[in-house]
Amino acid sequence: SGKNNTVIRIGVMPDVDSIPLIVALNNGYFKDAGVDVEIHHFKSAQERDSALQSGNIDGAVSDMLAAAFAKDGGFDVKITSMTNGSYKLLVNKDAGVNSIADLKGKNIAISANTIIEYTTDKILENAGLKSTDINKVIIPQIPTRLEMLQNGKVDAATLPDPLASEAVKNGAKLLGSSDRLGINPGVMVFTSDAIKKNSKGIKAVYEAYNRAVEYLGNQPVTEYIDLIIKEAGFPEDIKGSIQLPSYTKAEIPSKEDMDDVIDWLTSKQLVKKSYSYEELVDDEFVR
Amino acid sequence: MIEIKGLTVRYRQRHRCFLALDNINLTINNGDICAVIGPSGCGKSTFLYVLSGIIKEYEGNVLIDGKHINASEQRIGLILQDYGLLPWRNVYDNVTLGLKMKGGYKGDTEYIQYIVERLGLRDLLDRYPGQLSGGQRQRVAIARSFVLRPSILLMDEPFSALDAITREEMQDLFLKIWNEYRVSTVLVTHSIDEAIYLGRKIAILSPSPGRIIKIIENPLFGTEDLRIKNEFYEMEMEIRKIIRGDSHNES
Amino acid sequence: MIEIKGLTVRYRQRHRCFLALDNINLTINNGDICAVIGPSGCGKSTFLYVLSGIIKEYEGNVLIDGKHINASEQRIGLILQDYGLLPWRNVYDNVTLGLKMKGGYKGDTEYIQYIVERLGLRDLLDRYPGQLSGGQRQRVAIARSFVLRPSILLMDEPFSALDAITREEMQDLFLKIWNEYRVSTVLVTHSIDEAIYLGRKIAILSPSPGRIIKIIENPLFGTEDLRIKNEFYEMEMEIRKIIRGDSHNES
Amino acid sequence: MSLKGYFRYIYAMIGVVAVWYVLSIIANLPIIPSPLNVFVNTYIIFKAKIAIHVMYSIYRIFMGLILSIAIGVPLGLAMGYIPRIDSVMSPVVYLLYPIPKIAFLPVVMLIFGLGELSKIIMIMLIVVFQIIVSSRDAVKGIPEETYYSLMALGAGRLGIFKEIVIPAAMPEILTSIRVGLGTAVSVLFFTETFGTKYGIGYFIMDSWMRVNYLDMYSGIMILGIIGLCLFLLIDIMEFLLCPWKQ
Amino acid sequence: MSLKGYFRYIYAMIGVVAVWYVLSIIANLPIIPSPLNVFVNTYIIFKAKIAIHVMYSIYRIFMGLILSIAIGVPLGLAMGYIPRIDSVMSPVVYLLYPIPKIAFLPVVMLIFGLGELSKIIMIMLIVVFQIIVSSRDAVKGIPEETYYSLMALGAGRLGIFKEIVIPAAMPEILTSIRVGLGTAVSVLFFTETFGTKYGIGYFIMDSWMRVNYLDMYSGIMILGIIGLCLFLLIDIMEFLLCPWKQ
Ligand SMILES: Nc1ncnc2c1ncn2[C@@H]1O[C@H](COP(=O)(O)OP(=O)(O)OP(=O)(O)O)[C@@H](O)[C@H]1O
Ligand SMILES: Nc1ncnc2c1ncn2[C@@H]1O[C@H](COP(=O)(O)OP(=O)(O)OP(=O)(O)O)[C@@H](O)[C@H]1O
Ligand SMILES: [Mg+2]
Ligand SMILES: [Mg+2]
Repeated sequence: SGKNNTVIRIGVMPDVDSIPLIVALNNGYFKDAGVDVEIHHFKSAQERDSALQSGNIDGAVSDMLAAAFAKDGGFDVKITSMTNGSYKLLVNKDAGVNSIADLKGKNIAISANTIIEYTTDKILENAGLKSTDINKVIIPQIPTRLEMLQNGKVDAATLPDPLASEAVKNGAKLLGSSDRLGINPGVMVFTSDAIKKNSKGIKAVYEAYNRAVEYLGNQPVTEYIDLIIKEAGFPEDIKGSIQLPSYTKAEIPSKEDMDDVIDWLTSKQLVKKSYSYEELVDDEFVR
Repeated sequence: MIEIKGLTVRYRQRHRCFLALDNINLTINNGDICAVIGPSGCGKSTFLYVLSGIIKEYEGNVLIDGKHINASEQRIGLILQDYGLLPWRNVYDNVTLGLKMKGGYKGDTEYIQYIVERLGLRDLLDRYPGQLSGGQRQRVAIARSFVLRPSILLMDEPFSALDAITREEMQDLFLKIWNEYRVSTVLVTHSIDEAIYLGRKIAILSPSPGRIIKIIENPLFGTEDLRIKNEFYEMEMEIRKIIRGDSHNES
Repeated sequence: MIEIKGLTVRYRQRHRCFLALDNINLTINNGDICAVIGPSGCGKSTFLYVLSGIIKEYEGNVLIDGKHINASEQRIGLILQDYGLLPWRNVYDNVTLGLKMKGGYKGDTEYIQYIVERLGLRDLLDRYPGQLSGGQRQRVAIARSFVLRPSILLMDEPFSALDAITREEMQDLFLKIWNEYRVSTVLVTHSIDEAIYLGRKIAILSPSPGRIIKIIENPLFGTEDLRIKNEFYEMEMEIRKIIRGDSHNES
Repeated sequence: MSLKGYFRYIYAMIGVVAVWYVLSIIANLPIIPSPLNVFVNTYIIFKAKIAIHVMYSIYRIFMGLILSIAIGVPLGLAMGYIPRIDSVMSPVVYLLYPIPKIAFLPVVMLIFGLGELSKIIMIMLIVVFQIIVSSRDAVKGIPEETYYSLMALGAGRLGIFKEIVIPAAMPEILTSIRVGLGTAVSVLFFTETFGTKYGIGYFIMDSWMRVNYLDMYSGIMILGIIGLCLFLLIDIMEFLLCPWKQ
Repeated sequence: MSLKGYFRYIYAMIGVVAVWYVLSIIANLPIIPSPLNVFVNTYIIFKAKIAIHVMYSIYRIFMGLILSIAIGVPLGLAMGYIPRIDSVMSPVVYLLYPIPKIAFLPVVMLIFGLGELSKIIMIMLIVVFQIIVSSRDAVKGIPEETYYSLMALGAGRLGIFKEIVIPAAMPEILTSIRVGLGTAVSVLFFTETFGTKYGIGYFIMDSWMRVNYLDMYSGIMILGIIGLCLFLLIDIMEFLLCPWKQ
């Protein structure tokens, strides 16, 4: 792979999807691949997207919905690969809920019009419930959602990892998750600008990414958990309990997954038009 | 009766204290009028601040009818040198402020009417102090204290902003009211005429720090057409001499 | 020369206008002193506000040396009725404020020293106005206007807060300065004595709205020991009559 | 206000829009849409999508502000007037004011639930300190002499409060309400994002998340207009409450 | 301040901690940790984990505040003093003040990038309006008569500004700085969360995301103390800037 002098700036959030990138940076894989990568940490999706839209980062660990929204909002971004993450529907242990069917009429904390709501709907749908069967309570901030769940202010909540693991560790019950369903809406996006200017560099990023995935598969968790806690901003006490997803080498998202997300968005009238797979996905990097 | 014994007042400044009044001894009988004169800055206003309970830190004893000053128990009518009107109250409310504070003014409307009339404030009742001339403000302050029917009346140069003729009318109004109610009065003035006309007693203070140089029992009190009398002229000369310090050994 | 022709001033109130001065005509020659007397609220202060450029909305013409009032070109010394000191400046800075505004006071230090001394402010120079007595504040205001060596001096009851003796000293100081610089002066006063002693011309205003009842050329101006003279007494009686309106047909 | 005054208002608005327009042209990015598009969009969606949010927000602003005033003004005035209260409460205020209230969102939600009350409490927690500090300083600025006539009348604390402290501090209390109002409106975006789907703060945040900048700017514009109207309301209140100032 | 005054400060602190302690006992939840644990935790982590954040935050607060003062005070004073400026600028301020500045994060990032400048600009955007409004109202509150002596001296606008407007408005300018300071500190948690790993706002947010409530409360406490110190600094400034008030 050739030398690249332009930096590639990638925005990440404190979630499990970003771990391969953090490992790659820490282990020097990017350098080995001949690309200069900066990882910018954000605490909320809004900040990450603002940075992306204002051109302060070239790409981000994101999700299909955010990508579709960006496209819909007039920003030329492309999904370049899937990432491995997990969104979990959890119930408070005292809520008297043992199966998804029991959730009927209960309060579920989510964030509206996000991957969280999408996943929740999918999990419910899969168990034969409609999204109107339950009472959605909007709590955008993840730690606050966790707290409301743990203190019984809501019966259930959908959380991403690592806070989902934290909740489980503190006694919440796992009812369903995106990986159990086999859906995977987490993706990596790059702006078309960045793709145009530096496609070589992005290729190199994936080279390093795949090396990191390999490393994550080979090494015991104990080897890198401290790094993750420090760099990704994970809770200290998930050390023994966290179930990291089995990371896969970068690949493009499946068409069904993508179409399903777009269907969901259009049915809720959240996007102005229905986007095709090709409009959203650029498969040149991880073919 | 107002008894003042060894009254000493200091103002605190940044680094030091400033002695404003030094060992004042004075007794004012019930129904008496004591005029206080003295050079600018000698502590006359300070003296009234003490008597009206505004300044609470002082040395010495000040007793009103044998009791310590307590503005909420006594009915003190105070005319401040800068009038002390409330800018956010119109003339009528400023005039009746004292009555209101002392609990209602039912039955007093006629008297209020009368005082307002005599002080020429009738057309100004709904103005705010900011819309009045200096003399008009002073008259509002006078009205406020008169209307209160105070048991003690403290007046700090109450007629200083009034023209000669209005001033004489006000002096006579004051005498009329005093004759009716015999209110114990302390009148700070810088006019020797006024002190002689209105003071039954005249206390003369020294330049700062204020000490009492002399207390004169004034035989000319209330005399009409004072200024054409010879005694008046002699008295004035005497007071001037005392103030100038020519007569130190006399005091 | 100050020429005032048909000056009419109104104050805007909430719903109506208040007529404060009505058709004032007056000429004050260079180096002249015009004393203005009139009942409380007749518009004397308003008159000075116009002359000093504070009130800019009026009817009629006011010319100073043939030009319209422009406070930044003329050197106007103004003593306000409520002194107009800046609370955030100490006495020295208040005294020299005018000089500073008019561009520096180099070379004037001796004169400043002299005025400060004569007004008895020497020990107070680093105090703030809030720490002064009423009379002391007034003296600061006097000092400010004197120190400026104004070409026009406007004084609104400048000695009202001073005791009789200080007041006389100040009057004499004013005369001394006037004799030296012959500054055109308008002196608003409520003391007829003062008007006779200090006014070369005496303008008498009617009660509100202020109109000029009479302008007297005063032969007694500057006479020493005025008060023991018979002419003084006669003059005072005459002025009183005019003010009371007894002599309406005369005017 | 004269006719000329109203014209100035309009000029000012035109100025803001012009700056915005120029910015949008220079940037040529969806994050700064052209004001014209935003106006059209607002016109189209107002009735269907924005009006309901406005109602909710105004209610919350009002309640939050009234609660803040009800707590902040008396406490601030008391602190300004009674040194002993000040010296106990000032450090408390100084310590609590700078604390980011959003960090206490979970605690507030635990105590007050997920409904309206906790939103109003959040507004109050943010605004009340500004009002306390301003009211306190207003009273401290009253010159000593102002109290003299009432002291001589032996007025009690209550009388002095009513006759002097409140009217003397009134203009600055109104200032503090203005400041509080601006703040209350501008924090809607995080007091209205939980437990509700209504409120202009929610609308803005949601539009932002959906990268619908046209909607977002429409919401922002509406929020600005809400604020402007409430500010004018306070200006009128000032006119009525301080008649001696005219 | 007397010794007694200092004691009151300490009593006040003890009071706050006591309330906190009682709350923590009642709640018995990690989200309200006991103050004692927080103190111990702060002591342990301060040097290693917090000190560096404090430096960054203080720098940003200072810069943001100074920028806000540099823009807000002159503009506010000019608006208060010159009615023509007021009638043009007031509606602009009224319109822009209530807008949630976080919604402009993309624009700010676009213009100023992810670095220090955009954080400082964010603080400024939030604080400057409070300062403008307070300064303007301060000047409007100056009684007409105050200007008379300088008008008679024919002082120009600059002279009147220097001799009257600024000193007369100084106490309220200081109030507005106090209010601005409190706000500047309390918004750190969202001005410091992008493009940086330093700052006490970042530290609090980070700890929160990590569900490390002990660290979070340590950060909040430190933030409160930073605020308290800065407030005391302003109190001292007031003492020096307004000598005529004592
Ligand atoms: N702002 C105002 N609004 C309305 N009327 C006013 C205002 N200021 C003054 N006046 C009125 O104008 C008249 C003239 O006021 P001015 O202060 O000039 O009187 P003056 O002759 O100086 O009185 P004094 O001897 O009492 O100082 C008064 O009757 C007063 O009530
Ligand atoms: N706050 C203060 N701090 C320091 N000194 C003060 C303060 N207030 C007044 N003084 C001083 O105390 C002395 C007495 O003041 P006071 O006002 O009682 O004088 P006064 O006799 O009323 O004078 P005047 O006739 O000029 O009104 C004055 O010399 C004055 O300078
Ligand atoms: Mg006095
Ligand atoms: Mg006057």
